Amino acid sequence: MENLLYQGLQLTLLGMGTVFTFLLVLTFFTKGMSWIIVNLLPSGQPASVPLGATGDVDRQRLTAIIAAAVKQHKKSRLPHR
Amino acid sequence: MENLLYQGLQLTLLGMGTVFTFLLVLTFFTKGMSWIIVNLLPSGQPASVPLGATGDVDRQRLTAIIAAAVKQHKKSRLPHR
Amino acid sequence: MENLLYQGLQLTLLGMGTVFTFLLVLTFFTKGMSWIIVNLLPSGQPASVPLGATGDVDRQRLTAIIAAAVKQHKKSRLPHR
Amino acid sequence: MNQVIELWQTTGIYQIQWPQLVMIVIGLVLLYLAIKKGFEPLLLVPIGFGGILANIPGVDIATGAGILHQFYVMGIETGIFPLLIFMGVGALTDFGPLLANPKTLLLGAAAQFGIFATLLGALLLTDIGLFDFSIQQAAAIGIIGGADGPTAIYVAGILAPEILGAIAVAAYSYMALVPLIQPPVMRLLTTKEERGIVMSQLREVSQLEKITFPLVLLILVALVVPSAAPLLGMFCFGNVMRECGVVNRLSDTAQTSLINIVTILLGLSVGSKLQAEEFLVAETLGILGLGIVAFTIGTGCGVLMAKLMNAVTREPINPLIGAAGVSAVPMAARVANRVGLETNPNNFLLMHAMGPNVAGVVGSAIAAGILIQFAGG
Amino acid sequence: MNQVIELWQTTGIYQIQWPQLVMIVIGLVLLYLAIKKGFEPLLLVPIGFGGILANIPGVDIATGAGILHQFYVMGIETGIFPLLIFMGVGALTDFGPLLANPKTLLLGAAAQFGIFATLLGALLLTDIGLFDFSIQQAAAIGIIGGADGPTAIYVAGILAPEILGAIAVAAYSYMALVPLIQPPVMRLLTTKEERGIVMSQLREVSQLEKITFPLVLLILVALVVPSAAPLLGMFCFGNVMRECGVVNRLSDTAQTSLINIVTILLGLSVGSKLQAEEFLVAETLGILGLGIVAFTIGTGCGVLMAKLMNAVTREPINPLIGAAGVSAVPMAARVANRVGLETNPNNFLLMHAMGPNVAGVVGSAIAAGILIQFAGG
Amino acid sequence: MNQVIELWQTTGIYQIQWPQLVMIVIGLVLLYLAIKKGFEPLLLVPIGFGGILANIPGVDIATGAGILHQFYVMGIETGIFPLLIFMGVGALTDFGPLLANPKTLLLGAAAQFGIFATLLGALLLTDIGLFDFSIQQAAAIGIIGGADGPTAIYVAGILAPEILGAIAVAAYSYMALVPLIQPPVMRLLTTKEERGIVMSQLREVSQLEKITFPLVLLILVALVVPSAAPLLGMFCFGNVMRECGVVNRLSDTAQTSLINIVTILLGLSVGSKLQAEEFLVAETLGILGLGIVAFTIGTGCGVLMAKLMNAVTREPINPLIGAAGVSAVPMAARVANRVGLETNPNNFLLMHAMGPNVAGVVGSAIAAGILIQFAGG
Ligand code: NA
Ligand code: NA
Ligand code: NA
Repeated sequence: MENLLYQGLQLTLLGMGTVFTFLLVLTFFTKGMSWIIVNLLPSGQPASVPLGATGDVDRQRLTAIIAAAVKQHKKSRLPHR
Repeated sequence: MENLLYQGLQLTLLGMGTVFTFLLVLTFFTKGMSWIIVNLLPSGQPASVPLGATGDVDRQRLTAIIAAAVKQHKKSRLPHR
Repeated sequence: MENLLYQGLQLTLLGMGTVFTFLLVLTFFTKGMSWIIVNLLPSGQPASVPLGATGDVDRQRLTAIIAAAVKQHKKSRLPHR
Repeated sequence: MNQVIELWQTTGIYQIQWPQLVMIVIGLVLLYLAIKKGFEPLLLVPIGFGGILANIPGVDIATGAGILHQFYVMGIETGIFPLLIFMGVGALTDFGPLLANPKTLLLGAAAQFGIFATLLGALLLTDIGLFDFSIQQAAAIGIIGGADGPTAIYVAGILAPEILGAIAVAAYSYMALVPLIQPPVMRLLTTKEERGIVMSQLREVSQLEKITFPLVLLILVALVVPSAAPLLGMFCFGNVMRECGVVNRLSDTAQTSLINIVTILLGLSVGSKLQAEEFLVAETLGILGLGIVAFTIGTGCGVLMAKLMNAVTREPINPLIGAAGVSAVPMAARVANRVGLETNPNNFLLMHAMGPNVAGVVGSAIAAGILIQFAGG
Repeated sequence: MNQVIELWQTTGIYQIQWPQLVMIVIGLVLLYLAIKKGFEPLLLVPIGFGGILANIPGVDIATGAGILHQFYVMGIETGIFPLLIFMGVGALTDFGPLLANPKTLLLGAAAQFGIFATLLGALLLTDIGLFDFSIQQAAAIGIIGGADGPTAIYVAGILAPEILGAIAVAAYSYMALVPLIQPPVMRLLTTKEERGIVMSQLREVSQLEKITFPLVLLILVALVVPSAAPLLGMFCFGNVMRECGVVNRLSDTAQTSLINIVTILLGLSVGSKLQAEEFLVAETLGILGLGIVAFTIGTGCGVLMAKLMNAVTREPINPLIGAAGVSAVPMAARVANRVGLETNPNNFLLMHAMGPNVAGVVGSAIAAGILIQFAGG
Repeated sequence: MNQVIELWQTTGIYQIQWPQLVMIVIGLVLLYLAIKKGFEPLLLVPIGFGGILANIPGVDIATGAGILHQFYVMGIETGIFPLLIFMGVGALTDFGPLLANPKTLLLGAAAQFGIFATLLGALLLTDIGLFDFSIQQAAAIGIIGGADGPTAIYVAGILAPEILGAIAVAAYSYMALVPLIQPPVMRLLTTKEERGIVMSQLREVSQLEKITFPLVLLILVALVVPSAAPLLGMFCFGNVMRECGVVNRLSDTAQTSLINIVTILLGLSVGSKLQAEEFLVAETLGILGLGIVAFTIGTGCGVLMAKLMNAVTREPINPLIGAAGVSAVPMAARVANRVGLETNPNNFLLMHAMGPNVAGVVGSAIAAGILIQFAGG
């Protein structure tokens, strides 16, 4: 039984060690990735006029409402028996 | 063969007996359940202003149309090949 | 190896022969089918007032938008965890 | 040259046999009925199409490693497809009208006599030597009278898979034919006065009752007829999802994409049982004949039960709604409504008929449990 | 007469045993908590209902060829259901807040100590002879502290399927109870000043970062903890589909019909493990007790880690968001936000808490990989 | 300490081998092409991602009990995934343009010569000792020229699963590259006058014709090439559901959630075949090389066939639409339209090109049937 507890402690050390190491490394890689994207790649900068995108979505919505309507109609049939 | 018909009659008696007993018992339990809910529990009474609920649905509809539109747009892509 | 190439040639002949024969026969059957439907069956003629159909779809759309909205609302719940 | 002969021998023209051609025509007829006549198209289009595929010679589709056979093995032999459909049907079912008038449950009980009368009929035909149905087959044929597709397929898949094709085709066809089969029986057994009976308006039912009812039903099934628990358990699960109001995204999926996907696969699987060697046998005619007997007797018993209840209880019941007890949801309820309107154009029976209609689903699932338990051995 | 006795012997009333009745009541209680109290209804409705079905006597539902057992075999034993859910969760996850403040990843690391403390607790209880948990069982119990349903089910399905039911019930129940469990711990470990810390607004994150991040995460997992790759691989796949913008119809399906279908089947499968003989054992009480310890310790460690980081780094972190590191997405982040508002009604921490919240998902998946690798033998 | 070494030995960094790293990079490149360049993203995102997962060392993902391997076994080995996709494609296909001008079916026939020329090429490369393709492998490579994903995967899964990964990657990549591959061939084989041919407007096609056509096609397949019946049967089934108008909820599901779910699973399954040991072999280069030959020859034959038909029949055909006969729906039709507009900005060929485009799907399914039948032994 002593053995089992000892195994558990080992597992805890390994586990927490790995979790911390992994997420620490991930933190650095994430920061590096963001730095590269934001500073070196032009496409990395967030859109300066997000309103444009919204407008685009609005147009899509209109198209989609019609499509959704047709689709929905197709569904409103007899129940499956 | 006589035996088979006899088996069938037994099955019919058992079956119809069970079906009737079950649904009769269910009738009583259902009545009891409804009586308890309607008379003893406050939440058991049907909403007195169902219009309110409808209004709520209406508001949901507006939100949903937009969502449905965006969703639908996502679908209207290339066919799968 | 000679054998393999020979097999390949046979396969090509069989394959292209079948593909052509099949699609040629299908062409004739399709023409026949269309001729029968258009000339012999009254229901075979395309709707003379396709606008009517569109109008019908429009009405469906209205019904469907509401349905889509309700449906969409149902979806916008908590994430699955 | 050899190769050309070999090619010729692989064609369907060379390999096809008359029975297969006949079955392909039957498949086309089913498609015609489904598409042009509106016969339960959601099932008969996949079944009919699957039936055609199952009779193409020289290729494994409904046999061996063929896709329809794989669907059959994974979904019908295991019972998964009909049970998932039943869950979806539960999610589509509103028990409100039943809860507003619980005694209509008894109409759903009476109409199940169609099941057992047909079972007896099948055994009688065996007794007189016309057919040779086993007790399992007779039970599976009887369940056609349950007028409920997934129940029939579930029971036939367990008791008599060899005649599942004929049973499913009979069940769905007669469900589609309910507007033709039922009215004569209904008119025969009722007077004009009875058909004109106006029923008192149904009370409104609270959400709490609707959530609690499937749980009460489930517990009763567990305590009384456990063998019906797979069917009614999935049904009640679907209904709880529908009514509880907190898992709408699950309920919605159970009612749409999930039931649609399973319907496609189930229909094709059933179609795989329309192979000529299994379907083009005398027994199929017997099954089709017995099936219509089942619907007729079920309808009659439902109507007579309503008349009996009128003799005993105070609040009047229009006996037409008894016919809806066979299930065939929602067709039979609509038929009751229509026949009622013939007599009194202001007497709308639809909601009243929905009670016995869904009660019929419960009733035939109970009967299915008994049959599986006692005829299954 | 014989037949009537036989019929009586097939009823549930005759066959049911006390433990099964107790489990049916527990199933009803779970449904009550899910429906009335809003306890993770998307999972607890199917689990509770499945638990009732699993305890109906005399019929195969959660055993043998029963449908729930089939679902279990096809989806949990294979790991397919939790992994598909994880894919859907990936498609539902926005890494934006995490990318805007990557150091919150460390909060998601600290909170995983709840997992290992609980593992140690389970082994200690075994050591003192109160229970008899194997190392696999202890690991599976610990993962409750990951506060992530699919991860817990995936790990328990591999390491200790015999206690999967209790683990899943504990995990989802405590996730639902996060608003009750966490705040006292959070208040105990922080001063009023700390709880009032205002964090600087998060920068906007570009789409390219959002597409690249799951790939970076995947590559790191592949290089460092391959045993976590099934879980995090499916998670990152879902997230790439979400963010890449060119497969929206797939991402949409992964987020709706697919995850809904799998949730129904997963819930029923988990319910099949609530059979009385497996669930009504002393170990279940131990598991439930240890589970709440796991949540408490995880919450505390997240908060303490935030305080430690405040001591070391410049930009201030409100320690409340450390509690969100346990995962329980999005409940724990909302709790952090609410407790923050108690102190400063203008201090909205929700978006700041979403970072550690999703980091907690990653952290517990890594821990799961380690446990499967080293406790799995 | 031992444990730390053991931990180190479980890392990917320790276990990974160069070929796996290369394959991970190839997976990333596929993702880049899919996301940034729009290369058939619906398939190449899952395939590329699956390819990365398949090359993570030290964990079962694409092998043993790994989830991708399970998907492969349940969906590709059985043929279920490509056939369900084909059903969905059938439900998405409008045969209207083909029915308005049935002789364009022959263009879809001619373009299939790409398949057989490539098959011969593969055998020639074997003959000269450069590669060692079996007749089954050569046939599977040839089917890349069918320019149809599910057909290629279905055939490769049956005839040569060991090269399925390369074949699928080639098929989808070249389908994405159609706008680059086809125009030079089209321009080379046509004069400016030919490219400017204006075609007469297509007549309107009735619904009855659209319902009847897939049934006529199915019956012909059953009678002539039964070995193509699984593919074309599912295709026609989807199309009947689409056109019949009475099962719209099934057709809708087949076109959306069902095809999306299967696409995700199919893509990951195909990705599981991108394991380094199977993919990083010289044969893959041969397959990629032969694939582009297949597309080129198919395009050329389609164009030449159109010119031949112009010489024989009265109503003029713009030879550019012959190139659409390779399939690659709808990309190849769009390419024909665009090249036509270069010559005459008012000559819209899109609808005219849709006829041969869908005919190409039928043609390559017929060719697939023949290959499975005669190269399968
Ligand atoms: Na019934
Ligand atoms: Na966690
Ligand atoms: Na093609």
